[in-house]
Amino acid sequence: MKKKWLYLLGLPALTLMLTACEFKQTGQSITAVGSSALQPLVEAAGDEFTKENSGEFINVQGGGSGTGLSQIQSGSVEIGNSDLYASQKSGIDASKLVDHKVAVVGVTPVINPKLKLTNLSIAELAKIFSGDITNWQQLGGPDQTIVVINRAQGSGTRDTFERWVMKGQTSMQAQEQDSTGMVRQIVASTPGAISYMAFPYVDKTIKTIKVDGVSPTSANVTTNKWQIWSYEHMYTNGQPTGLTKRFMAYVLSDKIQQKVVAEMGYIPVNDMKVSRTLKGKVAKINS
Amino acid sequence: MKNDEIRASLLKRSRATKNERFGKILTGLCIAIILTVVLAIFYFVASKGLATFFKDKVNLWKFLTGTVWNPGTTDAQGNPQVGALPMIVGSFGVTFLAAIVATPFAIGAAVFMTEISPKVGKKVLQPVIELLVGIPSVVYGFIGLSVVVPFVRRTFGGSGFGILSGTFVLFVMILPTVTSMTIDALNAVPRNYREASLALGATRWQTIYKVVLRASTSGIITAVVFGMSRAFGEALAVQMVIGNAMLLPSNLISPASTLTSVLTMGMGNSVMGTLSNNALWSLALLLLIMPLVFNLIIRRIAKKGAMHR
Amino acid sequence: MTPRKWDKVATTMLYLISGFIIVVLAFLLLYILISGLPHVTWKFITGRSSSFAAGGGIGIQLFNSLYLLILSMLISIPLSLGAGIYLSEYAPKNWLTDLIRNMIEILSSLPSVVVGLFGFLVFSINMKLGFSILSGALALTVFNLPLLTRKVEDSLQAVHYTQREAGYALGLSRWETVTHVVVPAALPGILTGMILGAGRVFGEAAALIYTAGQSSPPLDFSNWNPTYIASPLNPLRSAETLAVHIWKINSEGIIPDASAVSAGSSAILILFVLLFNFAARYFGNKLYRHLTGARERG
Amino acid sequence: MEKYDRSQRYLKELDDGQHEIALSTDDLHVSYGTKEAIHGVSLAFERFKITALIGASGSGKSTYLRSLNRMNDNIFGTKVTGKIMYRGLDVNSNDIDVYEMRKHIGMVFQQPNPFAKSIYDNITFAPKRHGERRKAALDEMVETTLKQAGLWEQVKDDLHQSALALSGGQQQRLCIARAIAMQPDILLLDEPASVLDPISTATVEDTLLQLKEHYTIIIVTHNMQQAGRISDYTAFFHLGDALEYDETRKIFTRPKIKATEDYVSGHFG
Repeated sequence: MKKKWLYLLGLPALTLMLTACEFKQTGQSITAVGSSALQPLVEAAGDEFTKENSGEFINVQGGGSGTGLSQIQSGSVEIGNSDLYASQKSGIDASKLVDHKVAVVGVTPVINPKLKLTNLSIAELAKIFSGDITNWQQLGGPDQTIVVINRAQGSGTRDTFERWVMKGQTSMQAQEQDSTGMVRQIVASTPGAISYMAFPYVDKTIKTIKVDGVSPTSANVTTNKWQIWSYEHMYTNGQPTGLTKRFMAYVLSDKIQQKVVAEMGYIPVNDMKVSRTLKGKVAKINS
Repeated sequence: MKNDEIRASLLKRSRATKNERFGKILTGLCIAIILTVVLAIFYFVASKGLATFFKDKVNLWKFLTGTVWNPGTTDAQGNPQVGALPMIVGSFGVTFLAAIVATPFAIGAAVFMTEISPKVGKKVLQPVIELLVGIPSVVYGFIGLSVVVPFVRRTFGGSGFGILSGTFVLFVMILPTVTSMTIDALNAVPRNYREASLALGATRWQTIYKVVLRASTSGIITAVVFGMSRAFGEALAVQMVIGNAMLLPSNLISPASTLTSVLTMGMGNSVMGTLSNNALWSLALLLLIMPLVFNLIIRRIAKKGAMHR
Repeated sequence: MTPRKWDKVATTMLYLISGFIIVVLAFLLLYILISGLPHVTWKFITGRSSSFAAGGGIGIQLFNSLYLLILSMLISIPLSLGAGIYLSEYAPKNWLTDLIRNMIEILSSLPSVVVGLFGFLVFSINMKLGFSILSGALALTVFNLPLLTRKVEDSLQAVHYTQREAGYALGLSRWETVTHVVVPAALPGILTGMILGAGRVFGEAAALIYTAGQSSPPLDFSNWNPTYIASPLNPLRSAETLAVHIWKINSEGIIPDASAVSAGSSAILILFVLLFNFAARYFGNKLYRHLTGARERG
Repeated sequence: MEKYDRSQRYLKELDDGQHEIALSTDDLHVSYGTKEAIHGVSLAFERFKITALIGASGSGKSTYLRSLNRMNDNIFGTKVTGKIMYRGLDVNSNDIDVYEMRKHIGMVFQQPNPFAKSIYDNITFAPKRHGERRKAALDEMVETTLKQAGLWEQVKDDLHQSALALSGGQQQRLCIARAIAMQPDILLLDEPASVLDPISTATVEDTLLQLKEHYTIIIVTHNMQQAGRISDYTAFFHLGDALEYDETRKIFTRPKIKATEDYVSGHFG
C-alpha cells in the first residue's frame, strides 16, 4: 500500500500501448452484426460452426438492421445481418453488397389471449393499424378499446407487416416497442392489445389469429398462401472469401437449415416453393 | 566547507523539485485525458446532431415544436417529419413529476437523518439509500414492468404504460441522489442556528421548518435540480414502462415517449449518415444540452445562496 | 393546533417517510430475490447461456461482468486518482478550473446511452477495437470517470490542510506529500467511492450494448493465454455482461424460459451489488480505524 | 484599540559582529491578493537562541513566521517581496530550491499535525524520502529525536502504533521530533502550545530550552509568560509591523515603545 498504488498510474499507458501495438491474437474470427431478430439464429449457427472448427469464431452482435447494413457498408465487419433488403434503407449503396438469403420468416398478428377473435381480414387489420377501427365491438368482439402496439420505425418486422398488410397506408401513431420481447409481454398482459411478431417469438402467452382464413404456419408461408413474410438477409461486402465464405456455406447447408433454422421457427430457404421479389412478384421454384 | 555544501545544494534543483514536476505533469495528463474525452463527446454529438439542421436543412423551430416524428418520411411540403415535441414534453413530464414526488420524501428522510434521529439515520437509512443507488437500471425497469405497470393499469385504467409509470420508477431512482445531497445541505446549516431557535422556545419542528429548511433552501433546490438532470438522462428503465408512443401525451396514463427512449430504440434501426440517424443524434444533443442547462440553474441557485449567507 | 402538537405530527410524518423508503427498498430487494433465487442453481450460475433452447445458464456472462469490471477499474482508477489529485492539489482557483470541474460534472449526468454510442463510434469503429471487452471497458471508464474523479477530489479535500503543511515543512514536494500523506489519509473515502463505482459498472447495460457487444462466443477455460481468441482473458473478444444479458433476453430473447433466466440473473446481479456495498462499508471502516489508530492493540 | 505611531520603532540590530546571525529578513513584505499583511519587516535572529514573536491577533506575526521558510508559497495569491538571508543567500528568490531550503528551516504548527501513520513512520518518513535507507540509522534517529522531544519514555514500546492515538501534547512533541529529525538549522514554531494543557505546555517549553543548544528557534506565541520564560529575544508585532525588537528581559521590563509597554502590561491584546 505504501507506494505500490503509484504503479497503477502506469497501467492505462500500458493498456493503451498493448492495443496500439496491434495486439496479435491467435485463432480466427469474423463478426456478424445487425438484425436482432436474426441474432439468435446466427449465434446458434456460429456455435455449431465453432464446435466443428476449433479456433474459428463467429462473433455475432445485434444492434439492429440499420447498424448491420451501415457496418457492412463501411467494411468494419464481415457480415451484416438485416431483415430488410439493403436497397430499402436510405443511405445504403446496395450495389456493392452481396445478398445471402438465409431464411424466411413469417410475421403474424397477435392479440391478447382473452380476446375470443380467431380471424381478421387484411382490410380489417389495416383499418385497425391505421386507426380507423378503434374498438373490438366494430369487429364483433367485446366492447373494448383496441390497444395497438407497433414496432419501432425501421424495424424489419414492422416493414414486412406494413408492406403486406397496410400496403402503403401509414400507421397511426401508437405505442412503439423496439423489441419483440417487450411486444409479447405487453400484448400478453394488456387487455384488448394487438400487435404482430415473427413466428419464432410466438408462445402460449399470446394468441395468433388467422388472416383471411389462412393460419400462420410455416407450410402456408412456403406456398405464399400466408403473405406476410420476408427473407432474412446476411450481406457481405463483395463476394465472401475465406472463413466468411465457409461460414456462409455452413449456414446454408442442410444441417443448419433443417436443424437450427427450422427448430427456431424460421423457414429454411430451401423449403420455399415460391420466390418473391421486393416488389411482390411471386414466382414458382422448381426443385 | 559545510556551509558551502549547503549553499550549493540550495542553488541546485533538488530531487523534490523534479519529483514535483513529474507529479504535476502526470496528474495534469490525467485531467487532460478526461477533458479530451469530454470535448470529444461534445464534438461528436454536436457534429452529428447539428447535421440535421445544417446538412439536412431541418428548421430548428420545427424540430422543437413539431409533433410528428417520422424521420423516414416527408410531409405534404416535402419537409422531413422530425418533430421532437412529444418526446420533449414526455421527458420534461416524467422529470418534473418525479422530482415533485421525490422532493418531499427526500427532504423528509434528510430531516429525519440530520435532525430527528441521526443514529438510526446513519445505521439504517444511509445504507438503504446507498443501496438504492446501486440497483442497476435494468433491474428497475424489470420491476417497473412487472409491478408498476400492472399496478397503474389496475388503479388508474388504460394500458398501464405512460408517464405515470415512468414517474414512479424515476421517483425511486432519483430519491437517493436527492436525499443524500439534501443531507449535505442540511448539515451545512450551522449548529448554533438550531440552538438559538431552540433556546428561544421554538419546538423542534418549528426550528426545522422555520430555521433549518429556510437556511438550506438553495442547497435543497440544487439537490432537486441535480436529481432532475439524472432523471432526464435515464434510458432503459423508463423505456420499459413509458410505452414509447410518439404522441403528445394527453394524460398521465396514455403511452408517451422520452428523448432517451426514442434514441435507444431508433439508433440500431437507422443507417449512419442518413437523416433518420442524424435526427436521433439531434435528440442526443438535446440530452447533452439539458444537463448543461440544469447545471447553469444549479450554479445560479448556489450563487444566490452564497449571497444570502 | 398548538405548536407542540404540530411538532408531534411532523415528527410522526418524518418517521413515516423514512419508514416508507426502507419499505420500498425492502420490497425491491425481496421481490428480486424471491422471484429470482428459486431459479438460481449451481448449474445456472456456471452454465453456458443458450440462444434459443431452455435451460441456459449465465456462467460466461458472470465471468465477463467481473473481467470487464476489473479491466475498466484498472483504467479508470489511476485516471480518476490523477485527475482528482490535480483538481484538489494543483489546479489554481480560477474560472478555468471551475469550467473543467463543470464539464466533468456534465459528463457525469450524461445519459449512458449517449456514452455507449460514443464508445461505439470511437472505440469500436474508429479505434478498430470492434465489439470487445476493451471497448466496453473504455466506455465504462468514460461513464465512471466523472463520479470517481469527484469522489477522489472530495476525499482529498476532506483531509485537513495541516497534513499537507506538515509534509511541506519537511522539505517534501507537494507530489510526495499528496501521494504519501494525503492519499493514504483519504484512502477510506476513495475506496468507498471506488467500490460503489464498481457496483455501478457492474449493473450498467446501456453503455455496453454497442461496445462490449451482446453475444458471448464460447470460451475455452483451459487456455488463459490472453492472445488466444477464445481465452477468457482475451480483451478483444466480445463479451455480453450479466446486465446486458438481462436486457437482451427481455427484449429479443426467444428462449422459452426468458422470465426465469432474467429473474435469476437479476437476483445474482443484486447479490453482487449488495456484496460491493457491504465490502465498501467494511473495508472503508476498517481502513479508517487502521489509519487513525482507533483500534485495540493486537 | 489605541492608535500608535507606526513609524516610531526600536529594532535592535544584531549584525555588529558580536552575534552570529542564523537568519535575517530585510524589508519583508507579504500580501494576500491586493491586501498587504506585512509592511516591510527587517529582523535578524541570533544563532542558538530562542526568539519570540509576540503581538495581538492579526498583528502579522504568524504570517511573518510562515514566510521565513516560504510556507506562504502554497497559498494561492500570496506575494512575498524583500530579502530572507540564510547562509549568505537570499532564500526568497526563484534560484533557491524551496524544498531543499525547508530541510534546513523546519517548522512546527499550531495544531499538532502528525501523519496518519505510525509514530516510527512519522519521524522516518521524510528522511527516507530524502534518501536515508539504513535501518540502523533510522532507528537511532527515532530514538534520539524522541528523547530530545521528551517523548521517548512514553512511547518507546508503541513505536509502531498510529500517531493519531497519542494525546494532544504527545502529538505536538512528536511533531517537534519529526521536525528535528531533518536536522534543520532553524526551527520555526507557530504557537506550538496554544492548544495544549498547562502540563503539556510546560513539557514542550522544557523541550525547547534543551533544543536551544543545537538549534536556532523562532517561536510565535500568544502567551507573554511563555515568551518571558523561554526566549532570549522578543519581537513585538503590531498591525503588520515589527515595532520593537530587543532582548526579552528588556522588552518585559523597560520597553522603549509605548505600544509594547501597553501590550506586555496587558492594556490590549
